[in-house]
Amino acid sequence: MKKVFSRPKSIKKNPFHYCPGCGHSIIHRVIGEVIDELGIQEITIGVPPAGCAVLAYFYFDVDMGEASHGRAAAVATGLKRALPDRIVFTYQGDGDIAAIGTAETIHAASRGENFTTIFVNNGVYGMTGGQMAPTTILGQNTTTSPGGRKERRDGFPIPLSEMLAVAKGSAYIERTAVNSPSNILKTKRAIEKAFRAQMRGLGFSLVEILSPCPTNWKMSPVEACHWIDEVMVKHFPLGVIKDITGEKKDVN
Amino acid sequence: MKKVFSRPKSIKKNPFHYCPGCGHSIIHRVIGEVIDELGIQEITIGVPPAGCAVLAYFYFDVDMGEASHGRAAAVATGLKRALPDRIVFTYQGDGDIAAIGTAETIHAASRGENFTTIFVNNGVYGMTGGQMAPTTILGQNTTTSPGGRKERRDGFPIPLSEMLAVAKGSAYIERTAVNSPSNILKTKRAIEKAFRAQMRGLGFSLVEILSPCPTNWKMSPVEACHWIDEVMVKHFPLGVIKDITGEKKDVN
Amino acid sequence: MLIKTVFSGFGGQGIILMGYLLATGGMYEGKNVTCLPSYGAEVRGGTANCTVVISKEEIASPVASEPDYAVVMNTPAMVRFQNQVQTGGIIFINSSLIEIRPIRGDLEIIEVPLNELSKQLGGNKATNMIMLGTFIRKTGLVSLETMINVIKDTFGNRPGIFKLNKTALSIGYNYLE
Amino acid sequence: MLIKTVFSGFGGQGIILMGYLLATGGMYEGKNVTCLPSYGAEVRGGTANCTVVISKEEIASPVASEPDYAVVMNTPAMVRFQNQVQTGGIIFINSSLIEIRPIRGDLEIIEVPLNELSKQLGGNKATNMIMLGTFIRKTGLVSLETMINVIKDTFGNRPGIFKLNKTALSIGYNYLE
Amino acid sequence: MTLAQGMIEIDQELCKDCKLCVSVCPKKLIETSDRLNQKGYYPAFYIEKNLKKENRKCTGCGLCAIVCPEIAIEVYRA
Amino acid sequence: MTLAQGMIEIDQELCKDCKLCVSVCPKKLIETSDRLNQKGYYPAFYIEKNLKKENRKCTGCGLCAIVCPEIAIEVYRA
Amino acid sequence: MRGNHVIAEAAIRAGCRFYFGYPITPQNEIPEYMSERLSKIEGGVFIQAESEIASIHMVIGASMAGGRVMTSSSGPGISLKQEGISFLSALELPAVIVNMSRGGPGLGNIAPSQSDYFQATRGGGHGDYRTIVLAPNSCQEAGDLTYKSFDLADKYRIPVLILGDGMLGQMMEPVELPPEIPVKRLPPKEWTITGAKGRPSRFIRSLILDPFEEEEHNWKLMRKYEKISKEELLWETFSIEDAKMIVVAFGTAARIAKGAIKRVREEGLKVGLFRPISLWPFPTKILKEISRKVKHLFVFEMNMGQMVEDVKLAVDGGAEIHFYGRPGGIIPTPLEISRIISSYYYQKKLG
Amino acid sequence: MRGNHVIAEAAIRAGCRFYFGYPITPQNEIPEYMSERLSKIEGGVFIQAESEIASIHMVIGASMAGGRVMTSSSGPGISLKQEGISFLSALELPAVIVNMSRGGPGLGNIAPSQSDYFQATRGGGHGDYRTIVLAPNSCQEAGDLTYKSFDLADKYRIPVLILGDGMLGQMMEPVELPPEIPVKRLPPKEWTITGAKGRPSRFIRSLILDPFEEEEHNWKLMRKYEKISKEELLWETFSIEDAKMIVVAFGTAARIAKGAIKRVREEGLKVGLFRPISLWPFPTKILKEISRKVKHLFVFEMNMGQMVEDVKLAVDGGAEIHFYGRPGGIIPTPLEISRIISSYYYQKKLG
Ligand SMILES: Cc1ncc(C[n+]2csc(CCOP(=O)(O)OP(=O)(O)O)c2C)c(N)n1
Ligand SMILES: Cc1ncc(C[n+]2csc(CCOP(=O)(O)OP(=O)(O)O)c2C)c(N)n1
Ligand code: SF4
Ligand code: SF4
Ligand code: SF4
Ligand code: SF4
Ligand code: SF4
Ligand code: SF4
Ligand SMILES: [Mg+2]
Ligand SMILES: [Mg+2]
Repeated sequence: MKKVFSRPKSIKKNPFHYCPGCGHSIIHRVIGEVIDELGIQEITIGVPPAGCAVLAYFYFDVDMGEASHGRAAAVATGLKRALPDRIVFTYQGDGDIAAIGTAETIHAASRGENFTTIFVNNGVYGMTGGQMAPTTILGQNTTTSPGGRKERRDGFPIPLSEMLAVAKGSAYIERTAVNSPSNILKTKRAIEKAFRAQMRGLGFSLVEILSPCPTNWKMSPVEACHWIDEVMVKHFPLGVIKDITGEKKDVN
Repeated sequence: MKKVFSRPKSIKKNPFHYCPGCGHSIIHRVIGEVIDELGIQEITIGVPPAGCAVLAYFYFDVDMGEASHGRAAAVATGLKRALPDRIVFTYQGDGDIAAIGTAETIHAASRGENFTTIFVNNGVYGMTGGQMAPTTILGQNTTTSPGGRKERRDGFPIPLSEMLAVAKGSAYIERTAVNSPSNILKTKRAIEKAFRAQMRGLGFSLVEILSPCPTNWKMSPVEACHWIDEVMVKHFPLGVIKDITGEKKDVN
Repeated sequence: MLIKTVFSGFGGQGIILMGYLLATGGMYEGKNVTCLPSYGAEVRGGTANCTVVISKEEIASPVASEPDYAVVMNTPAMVRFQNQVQTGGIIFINSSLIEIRPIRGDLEIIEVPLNELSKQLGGNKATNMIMLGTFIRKTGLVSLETMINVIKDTFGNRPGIFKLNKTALSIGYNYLE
Repeated sequence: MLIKTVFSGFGGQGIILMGYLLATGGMYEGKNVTCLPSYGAEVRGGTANCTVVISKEEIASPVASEPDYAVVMNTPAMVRFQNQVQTGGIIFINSSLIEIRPIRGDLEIIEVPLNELSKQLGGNKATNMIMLGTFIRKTGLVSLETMINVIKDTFGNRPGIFKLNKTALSIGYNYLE
Repeated sequence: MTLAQGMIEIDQELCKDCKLCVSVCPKKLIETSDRLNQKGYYPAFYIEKNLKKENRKCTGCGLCAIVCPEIAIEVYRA
Repeated sequence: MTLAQGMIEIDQELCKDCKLCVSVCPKKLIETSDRLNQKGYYPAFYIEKNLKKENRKCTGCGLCAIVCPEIAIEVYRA
Repeated sequence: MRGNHVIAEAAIRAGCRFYFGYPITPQNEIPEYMSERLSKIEGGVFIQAESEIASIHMVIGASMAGGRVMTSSSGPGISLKQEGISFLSALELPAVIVNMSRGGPGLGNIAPSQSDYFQATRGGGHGDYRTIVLAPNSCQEAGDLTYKSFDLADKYRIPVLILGDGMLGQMMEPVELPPEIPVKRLPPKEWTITGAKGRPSRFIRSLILDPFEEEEHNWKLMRKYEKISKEELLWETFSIEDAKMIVVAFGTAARIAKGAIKRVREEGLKVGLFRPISLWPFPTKILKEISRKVKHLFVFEMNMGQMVEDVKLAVDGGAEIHFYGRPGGIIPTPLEISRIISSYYYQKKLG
Repeated sequence: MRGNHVIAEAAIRAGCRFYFGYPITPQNEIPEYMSERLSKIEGGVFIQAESEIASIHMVIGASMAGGRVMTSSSGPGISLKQEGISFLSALELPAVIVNMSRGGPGLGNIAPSQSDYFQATRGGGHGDYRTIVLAPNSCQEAGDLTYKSFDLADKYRIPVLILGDGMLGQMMEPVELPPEIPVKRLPPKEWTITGAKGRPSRFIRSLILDPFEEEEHNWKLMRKYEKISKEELLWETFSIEDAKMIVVAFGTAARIAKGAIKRVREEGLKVGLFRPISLWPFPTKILKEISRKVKHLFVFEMNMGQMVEDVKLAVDGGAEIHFYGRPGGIIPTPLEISRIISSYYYQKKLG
């Protein structure tokens, strides 16, 4: 029999430090698969965040440069402008990208910086222990939204991807999830599209991925996957949010 | 004969320091008129920016607290949360609100903070001498976009108000201009609506005002007013961008 | 008298709670106590530690580089702490889970088969309380009475949990008879 | 020899340029020079100043609290600098615009009716150059020849402007005959 | 129907010669003075008085005041 | 038509007992072991071998591997 | 209670009704506790801001309005607040800022460290300013100093920093908390902006374009700082009467040092402890006096040597100063420190 | 050329191809010049970032990629960069950062000031780190030091700060600029991240969770700092041979002091100047030696007293130190300073 599924070349052998059932490692793998398939391992540079994925450089077998919390888009801008023929991606949690990193992300998109952002939306601050995130949905319990997130006290969750779609420099934006095999495959295709947009020089591309955090949601991994389907997607509907890659000519 | 037009009560007698034909002082006056008409001079608190209007407290005869560059929305959040029955407004330039203050503004809107923002869009950094602003339009010459703003080098201008409309906590957003008597009157009505939304407790309200900067545009004041009509409004169309004040009940 | 105890195991095993309850017990008995849980990124890997110092005098450092007692609830904890315990110290081992044993001859080893003992409670419950029971019996750091008071004050408003924990504590306490 | 000059007037009057040209002239003549324009928020109010120091030796401070010469192009400038000039210093006054005069008796006052003089140029043009011409004639800080060279190097690629400025310079220079 | 009657007053010292009032007055009743003010500007001035006969009378419409950045204009209406 | 034939291998030491593979295998071929691994988890294990007769054969569909967060599963197909 | 919880509860008892913060380990228990408590108090406001920058400017807003207000963070987050702290100082606004510092620079780690001493005591932001800096070394003191810091902040219209470290924040110790102050009974503030009802309007600003005015403002601040330097010094000494060598250490390091001193005292070494509690103002004068008697000072910090500069400045060449530092989040044991102390002690032939 | 233009041009000649900044007075001429120049150079990148924070992190990115990179700002903007500077230090990335400082704290004003000395020399960010700090006092030196700073940054993998002030940036003086270095001829860097082609992948990070590893990293940095402290000291002296009193001043203040010294020398007072050019490393040793001969040091700063601490630390009680400061953006005249000097001089009966 032939091996039809195994560890991607771009993912190192180190065991993941994530909690059982965490979406981060699924997303890592899927990115690794895309890098392998596009044959870009040697020219790819990743920018890991502060967040549960802060150690991502232990897993991705590509060059990586750490960003401080929220500044991945700025670091990636510096990298990509200096090395325009490399493939640069940032990897960011919802707190990282949609709270402290709001300005950097929106402006990178607005400038049409030609890199790809993987935005892992797990609706909480995972690494720091489950505080409210900008994407925590109304009613959701976290350690800093006692009694559930309340509109007037805590504000609304922020639809960052929809805002980024308004920016003129963004080329491709899709929201996916990694809570089921089919959604995982869609995520992979979305990431591939985003990388391809970058390879064609079309500007800013982003994939927002709804990702389970069983630990902070206080659910089993299987429950967490269901909760994404049943609750989370109502607030963050899946699908392509912006795609102008068809209209645009390659830039070289 | 009866005096039908004179200095509003809420505007002090100090002569303005602005350049001839600058939109800032027109906007000051209009805000003063609205404050007078709503009878809220004694309960209004303004938050002036860094920018040409940094000395706004010399002109407005209401309590005012300085914000550092870009942070007016955060300062206003602190003020308004501490004094929920006062009327709080921020006064911000395009650089202030749409560059360094992007995150603070978007999150204040997203939280539905109940204050009003006056966003003076003159397409340049006035105070610092005419550098490119986030709202500088493509092709426009500034001291840091030599040869005119270029999409790939300098990025696109940012449609901040449209992004803020995506935020769930914003109640009223309108774009106006102060380049003609009728536009000035519309601006006044928009500001009044925004203040009224705040008085009803409906959440974040903002008026973006296209405002001439003859000095840095290197035009005469009259030319600058025409340029707004002929060029600028094509990139920043005037009108109500979001208005849910009709649907919402007062909050008290 | 200054006694340092380290509790260590998986995140889900109620490690921090054991430390907290022991420290509170020491306090109830009028001693100086400090309790230092591990925190932050360390938790992500699934490990949790908690160090408790109980003393008649002011406590210099809540950290225990050479603990008197170690309570190890899983194998990684065992690996990590077996070499740190002071000569003459005691290691409490969750023997249902941990197969290896320390090779040092200068330590006392108390094996507690938590999974088996917890069968009386309907299986795999309150194993931390069982261990705590054994621990206070062996060390005498805090009296059983005090510990029951602590548990009462902590879980008083949830009678079911209080009862379960109290029973578990006794099971552990009596295990060493 | 260390000579400090302050130029002051409205933003649009070419104040900074006057300073820049004088400093460059000093440099051409092998002296140490510094030139410090006013900047930033100060500009907003419409005032511009520029301080030039020319010296045979190293220059300690490019600031002139007590200038030897002041060139004042409008009334506010007059008000501001009339009391700062050193005893025995010279104030050059744009007499077309400024009605008041310094009350101090220890200063020399040179009135230059710039608007009238500029009529020869077709009105209200290059008044700063006229003033600069008068200034170098009176002070001898820099020779006419040098200044013409400076103007040539600065405006050489725009012959019309060069010519205008050169003419203006001579008008001013000859005004003091 | 008679048009409303009005007049304006311009504070010569506040004016900065931006000419916006000049450009909006439907009756062309404002011009630029040739005497500098203290700030160094040639201020706008109201010329109605001389023009009564040409029927270029101020209506007190206020447009000039509305655009004036310096709040230098006060408007009166009958 | 015969279905594709497959098999999987689970690395017991990488597994963290999240049970996602268990929940997605259409053939119910994965269960949780009752022996702890070194990390302290009860790892998933592949039970096909015993179930050939029940026609619960692995198709090599890979769903289990796709959802596995630890890349603990390798899939083989004929 | 954990140190972080103690600080949060003490703040509330001191009348703090406004908290703005952003998560960062090892101080998350402060915002978590505040969110719970403030949501139950009439007029209490807790906002988890979008960033540290936003939170410090929300602090500015609420302080302008007259509230007792707090924020907390650690290392990188405190760096981001530096501009805001400079503004708080310039605007003369009271506020309490907690830094549960961690290993640095950069992302570093979350272990306890004292490497933010310079940043705290020299004003990491721009311009000439100082903030009061208090460094507790136990949960009890964390509570007491937090409580006190709100009064100090209001009294001098100055930001007060509580400089702790990860260990202090996480540690649980028994604590007796001060009584709750009814917010209504706090002294009124005459300078707040609350709307100009019944008085002329006023403004709060830090832009002072004229250098002479700005200089005057700077000297005014300076006079305030000098007053504080005289009146608000806090320190602790421990067995210094007969000491031939004195250990100078603050916060957690001082605790460890005390343990070490007890050990070496048992061996007969005459060693004492000087613990600055107010790091700014630094207890310069008293330390100078001490150094005139005891000629050997041993400075121990959990960093590469920062407070040692203040010790040198205080002593002004009048005593020999030894330094021992462990940066990076290492927590040395009392045993280790006692060994270093004795080795110096014997080397210098003090016993 | 204006000081700001000189700095910008010197940077380009030193091979700087990446500039990221944000406008703030009084340094706007740097980004303006860079935008013009870099847009005409193949591979040149100028971005006016959305904020100072974004710009310092763009610097980090381009530095990781191996480029020579610069940013510039003033006061409040430099405060905002503190987190990034701490990261640059931890990540050991070369970069050049210009601070044309202004009056503070808060918004302050745009007049020249030296009140960011502490922030610059003590690392205003979190954690134990230092950056090289160079303080030019003329346009010529601004150019020379900027040029040099790129080499220093690369040599030590460290951020280098150019600390100027508004006056230096605005002032025009004749300047001779160094020759342009062809970027291709710069030495290659072995640690950059450029894609793993032909080598194992690598990463650059500052998170070091294990305190022992982090401590090792800290000591590694410390060894580097010690090396720099020995090898990269810069200072200037002026008529100190026969001096009975020495003025210590840096940057613009030193220029003014020199003028003052020339005046008092004319009156026969024996006064000299010591001007630290590298503020960190501070020329401690040489100043100490000088202070063993000259017993009166007069420190003059355009702030409320910051460098004076380094002078005291250097002198270690070995000489009398007087301080005179003018904060807030005031530029004292040589005359004023000469009067203060003589009054001290006579008071101390030196002549
Ligand atoms: C300046 C700064 N502020 C705060 C932190 C602490 N911090 C680290 S990760 C993180 C957020 C984690 O949440 P998210 O980005 O959603 O990632 P997740 O862990 O959920 O994947 C925070 C607040 C930091 N490292 N730096
Ligand atoms: C932190 C910080 N960065 C930069 C500045 C300098 N600065 C003052 S105002 C301003 C922008 C002015 O532009 P805008 O907001 O559009 O206002 P305008 O002057 O055009 O009305 C800048 C960059 C500052 N004061 N603080
Ligand atoms: S806390 Fe949540 S996001 Fe972080 S590793 Fe655990 S499951 Fe994943
Ligand atoms: S620079 Fe522009 S915005 Fe600023 S005062 Fe002048 S005209 Fe107004
Ligand atoms: S009020 Fe109307 S008519 Fe009268 S001067 Fe003004 S614009 Fe002209
Ligand atoms: S609009 Fe006002 S400022 Fe402008 S010219 Fe008319 S009166 Fe003067
Ligand atoms: S490959 Fe498919 S059938 Fe086989 S074990 Fe996995 S999920 Fe089940
Ligand atoms: S999905 Fe992977 S980690 Fe989860 S239980 Fe199955 S094999 Fe184990
Ligand atoms: Mg998250
Ligand atoms: Mg603007």
